[in-house]
Amino acid sequence: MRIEYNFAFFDEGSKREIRRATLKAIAIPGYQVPFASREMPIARGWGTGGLQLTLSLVGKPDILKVIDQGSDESVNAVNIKKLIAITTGVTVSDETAEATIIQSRHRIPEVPLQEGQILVLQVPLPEPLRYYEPSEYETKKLHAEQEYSGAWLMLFEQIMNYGTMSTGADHPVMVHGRYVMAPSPIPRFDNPKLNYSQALILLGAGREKKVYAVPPFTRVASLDFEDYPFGVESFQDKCCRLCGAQGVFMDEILDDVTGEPFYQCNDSSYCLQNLNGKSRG
Amino acid sequence: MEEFEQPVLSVNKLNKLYGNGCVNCRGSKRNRLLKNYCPICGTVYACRDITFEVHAGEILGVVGESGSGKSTMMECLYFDQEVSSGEAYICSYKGGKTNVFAESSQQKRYIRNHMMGKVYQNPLLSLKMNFSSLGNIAEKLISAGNRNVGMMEARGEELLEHVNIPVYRMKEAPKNFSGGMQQRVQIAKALSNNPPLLLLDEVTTGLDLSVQASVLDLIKTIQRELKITVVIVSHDLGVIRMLADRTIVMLDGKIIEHGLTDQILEDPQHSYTQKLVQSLL
Amino acid sequence: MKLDLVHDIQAAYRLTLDSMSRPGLISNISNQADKLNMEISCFGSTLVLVLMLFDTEVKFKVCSECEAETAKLINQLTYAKETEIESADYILVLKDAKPEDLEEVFRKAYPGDLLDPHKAATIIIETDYVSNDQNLTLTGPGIEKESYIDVKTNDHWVKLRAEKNTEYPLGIDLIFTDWYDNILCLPRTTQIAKRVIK
Amino acid sequence: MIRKKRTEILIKGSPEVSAKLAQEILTVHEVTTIEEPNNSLVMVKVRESAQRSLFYLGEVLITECKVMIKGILGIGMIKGHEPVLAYNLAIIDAAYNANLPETNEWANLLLSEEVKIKEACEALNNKILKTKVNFATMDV
Amino acid sequence: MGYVAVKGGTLAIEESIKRLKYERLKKRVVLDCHKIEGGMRCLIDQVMSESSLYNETLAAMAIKQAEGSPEEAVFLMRAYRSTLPRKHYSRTVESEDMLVERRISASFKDIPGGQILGAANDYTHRLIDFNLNEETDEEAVNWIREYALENVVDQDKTDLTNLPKVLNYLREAGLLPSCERDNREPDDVTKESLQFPTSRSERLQILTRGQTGAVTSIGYIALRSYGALHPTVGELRIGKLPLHVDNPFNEQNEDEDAYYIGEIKVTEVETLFPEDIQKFTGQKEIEFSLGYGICYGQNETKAIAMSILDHCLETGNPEYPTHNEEFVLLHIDSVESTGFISHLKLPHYVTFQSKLDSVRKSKKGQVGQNMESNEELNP
Repeated sequence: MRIEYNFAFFDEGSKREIRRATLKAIAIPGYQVPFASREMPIARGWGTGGLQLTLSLVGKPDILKVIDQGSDESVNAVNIKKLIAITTGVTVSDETAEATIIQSRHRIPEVPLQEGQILVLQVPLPEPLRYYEPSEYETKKLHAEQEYSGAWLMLFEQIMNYGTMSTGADHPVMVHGRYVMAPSPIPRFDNPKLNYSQALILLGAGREKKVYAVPPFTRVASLDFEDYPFGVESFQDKCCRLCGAQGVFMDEILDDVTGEPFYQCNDSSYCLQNLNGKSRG
Repeated sequence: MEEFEQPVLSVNKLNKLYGNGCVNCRGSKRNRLLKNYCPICGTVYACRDITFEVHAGEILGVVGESGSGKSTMMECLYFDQEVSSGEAYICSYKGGKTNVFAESSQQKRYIRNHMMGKVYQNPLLSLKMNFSSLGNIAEKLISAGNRNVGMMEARGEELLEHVNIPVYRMKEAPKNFSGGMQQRVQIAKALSNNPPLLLLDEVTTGLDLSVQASVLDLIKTIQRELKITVVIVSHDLGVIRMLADRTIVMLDGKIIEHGLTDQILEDPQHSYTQKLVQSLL
Repeated sequence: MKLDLVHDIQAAYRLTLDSMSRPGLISNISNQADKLNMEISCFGSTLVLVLMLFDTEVKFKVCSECEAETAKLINQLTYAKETEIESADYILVLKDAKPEDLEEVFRKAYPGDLLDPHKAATIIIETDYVSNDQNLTLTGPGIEKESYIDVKTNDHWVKLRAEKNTEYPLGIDLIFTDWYDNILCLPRTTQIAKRVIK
Repeated sequence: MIRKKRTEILIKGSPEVSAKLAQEILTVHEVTTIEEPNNSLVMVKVRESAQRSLFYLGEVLITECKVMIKGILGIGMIKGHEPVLAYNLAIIDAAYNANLPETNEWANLLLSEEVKIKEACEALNNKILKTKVNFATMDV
Repeated sequence: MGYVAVKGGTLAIEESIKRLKYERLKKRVVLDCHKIEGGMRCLIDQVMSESSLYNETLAAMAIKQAEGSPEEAVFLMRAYRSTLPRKHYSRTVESEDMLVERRISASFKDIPGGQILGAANDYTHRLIDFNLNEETDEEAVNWIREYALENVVDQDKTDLTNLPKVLNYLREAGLLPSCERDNREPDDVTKESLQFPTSRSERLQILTRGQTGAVTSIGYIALRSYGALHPTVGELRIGKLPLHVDNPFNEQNEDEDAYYIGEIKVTEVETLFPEDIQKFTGQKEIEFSLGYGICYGQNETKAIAMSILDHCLETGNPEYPTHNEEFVLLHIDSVESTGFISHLKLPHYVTFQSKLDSVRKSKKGQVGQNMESNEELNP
């Protein structure tokens, strides 16, 4: 037996269900809309939520960019890009500015997003209250009743124990003053980019079967306290060893020879663009 | 009636039943039942037409044997349970003109967080056993909108000190504490945001006599200091005598007697109350 | 040419998505609607939305003079089931519906519950003409400062909507279509104010 | 012959039977294919015996085909990837739906095929029944 | 000349896939899918059951591609399933209609219809059969021929399509509460994501598509310690169930007008749990309650474990994790659990860098001073 695969892998019924869920997600910013979440040809936990959103969105004229941990060439990014390209034939690009759909794991690109672009974030654990309350039914009720003291309590306890909020990536945010949302494990550095974003941001959790959205121009505030304001990772006085950029999120890399740490742009396409700009200029 | 004389809480015909009722017991026939259940269909009438008011700064005692419906009533007032019918008005919520029982769960949560505090017989119901004691106090403050770590920490320390929790144990989780200590943390938590209305449900039951006395003293002192309004439920008339200005006596889900505490103690009308008073002597 | 159920629907969906995420942004889906070669009693754009969103899982209601035949056609095309207003996921209020119908729809449509606000109904309303004329001012998520719209109808939808969407996140979401196959979306988060002419 | 019975015989029996019947129709009538044989899923609904409620056990891959004869539709549906059989079944179904005269002649053929199926089935059952534990002999 | 993006990832992936192919082919022989279908019946059954998709040929191809890893094969099947439309639902399958090939009861020795062993491993000695190393296709053909010719003496007239159920006997004898047919339409977890509390139909569907090992392990936990159950298998049956689909153009859905589409093999188990029942009089009685298990193909441990878990989840005793529906149902799906476990292989550079920053800040103890201000823009 030999059977042909569909455009964008899914049958139309699957796309329709995701599309309905997406439209509702936009109407209720930050609220996790449950959806059926089909099985994908890549593993649960490897970006199936984002992939399902992308496949429900993508059309022939789209230009697609996929990044993982800031890199277009990460094996996982390549893998997802390849699957989408094979089943749709769309153009792929590394350049943030020209992409119409950007699927990303754990980063928002350094180049500011524009109107007309859609950012799709892959989410491993969509429930911001999970640590505080293990039961799905209970957290659903907490969201329903807008009972978020647990979210701040987690941060309060961190301050009590460590003297600072010890969240790494995935620092929870409040969306449109109503829903507390897990922004996916983007570094705190990227949290402010969610606020009043020009582009539509969609978040998909495949294994947990939820999609949610931050529409453009929507208030997104990182949870914090008056006397312990939210702070991003600091790369003060650091600059990229390759392109010299400052004020961007950087990877800390140990020099093979000297053993000294050095810094390099995490967003590889941004770094490349800088380098090329310089070599031309 | 003048605006300032409005009661802090007024409850009108609160009913709570378990079961669907039948021809024998439905509607006002519930009041003709001898006991609080229908012998034909087995429906339990935990609360029957409970009506009362509590005024600012007053302590209202509710006394009755176990199964009389007093705890169910408290659970309904704190929205832990849905009432079957009835109304309640809280003067600080929408000018006391809205039946709070008819509000959405979201609004109820708001009322509870901002306008109420409750101490349960079982500390598990209000304490997060794995978070620190200080964190537990902070949780209540956060739920009422406080976002200042320093202030919450100071307030928590002050309250915990007030209820005799040693400073060096404040960052410990209540799961490591004895029953009496847990109860004191719970009281501190309930009082933390100076709630206009404090509900106390059998708070001293199960504690040593000496601890009981100190807890009652504590409540009395705090109430005088803060002039909060309190509804206290107990099967122990001794507790009621010590604290309550006015008292309601409940039996089989109904209010059988209602008056100033002194009056009830000196001149009980109902035979059940008479027995109760006698046992106190 | 025939409507391509994969690619044309995808294109129309992206335009709808744009309009839903940027309330006040009017998208035109006549490229897709014109490809429908069917005798139908609703706008082409309305039918494109139906084909985009409906399947066996969906329950819908049609308000129209020719409700029965439209509902039957939709059922045959999509396998979606017709139901009462109260339980419909999507409610279609066609051009020939009376203002009372719309009033009833707003009154009875399901606004979701706090646990599942996404189960609220979406109402698709056919109008004469939607435009960005400065009649109503929109604010809320998806709108940078303000956007302006005008919807040519003979009913009080603004008032009806405001009465329905009192307790966010509960509320209904609206999609307007018109003779020119324009679509305009108003999710429940959008605040509408009548523009005062100075 | 009713649909339930004839589809069972055609599927359980030899594929030559359905091929022969379909060929008979194809040589005489014009058959339009409405839907080429294609794969899809059937969700299996079962009744559990503890509370006698219904639930979904899982899906089965099937091949389905639709043809039309004289404006009358026929469907061929069969478990697995069986494009040829699905096509033949669709033609036979359409023939019955359209009451073509050929179908009157088919009853005997199908009934004799049913006998063959029964015989094969009995042989199998006998083998299975040999694995039955015989407690009666132990009592002797 | 500008800088060019590194294409390291793309190249490495291509080579990695080649390497995988090499591993599959390095002994210079290929597995014939027909042979897998012929000789790996149990693995095929397991893969079909866990992927919730019944098709032997597809399962055999998946097993070949997965080099025999069941989790990988299930994964392939599930992903493929996402590309197919579901066009029909079967008419309700009643397990009384099973053509039985194996049937045993641990409750009664002499059940009507008898204990039929069918094909079972239970009484083989688990000694590796070294003859299999030299087995040939020709031998297989000969053996089958001879087996067919074996004399069938003293013919048993038991009707295998109509065996009475042990359960019905217990119901008639009043030892089990009788129950009416419940014809409510089931929920479908593949169409709507699971919400708690779940319906019975959702629980059974998740259990039957659960990973064999996970279902067995959690079933074992419920048996051994957390729940302390002492069940008895009332009846275990393996056999074929006929499938019918309603005529889509006949709204009456008449039985006679349905299409027969073939049969599927399943394992079905009903397990009995003795339980104390408090009567109105206060007196206690012992009554049996039931657990139900069923799965595609022949997979007896899974079906029995499913029946134990069905009973646990129906009881829902908060003391035991095995009775907690979130605990059981959210953790037994093969694709979900293997996916999330394996995602730990993915790079977490950004998250780690972010955590590193927090750790450094907490070490410095310069709270609130060394932080950059909240950079969120105001509208």
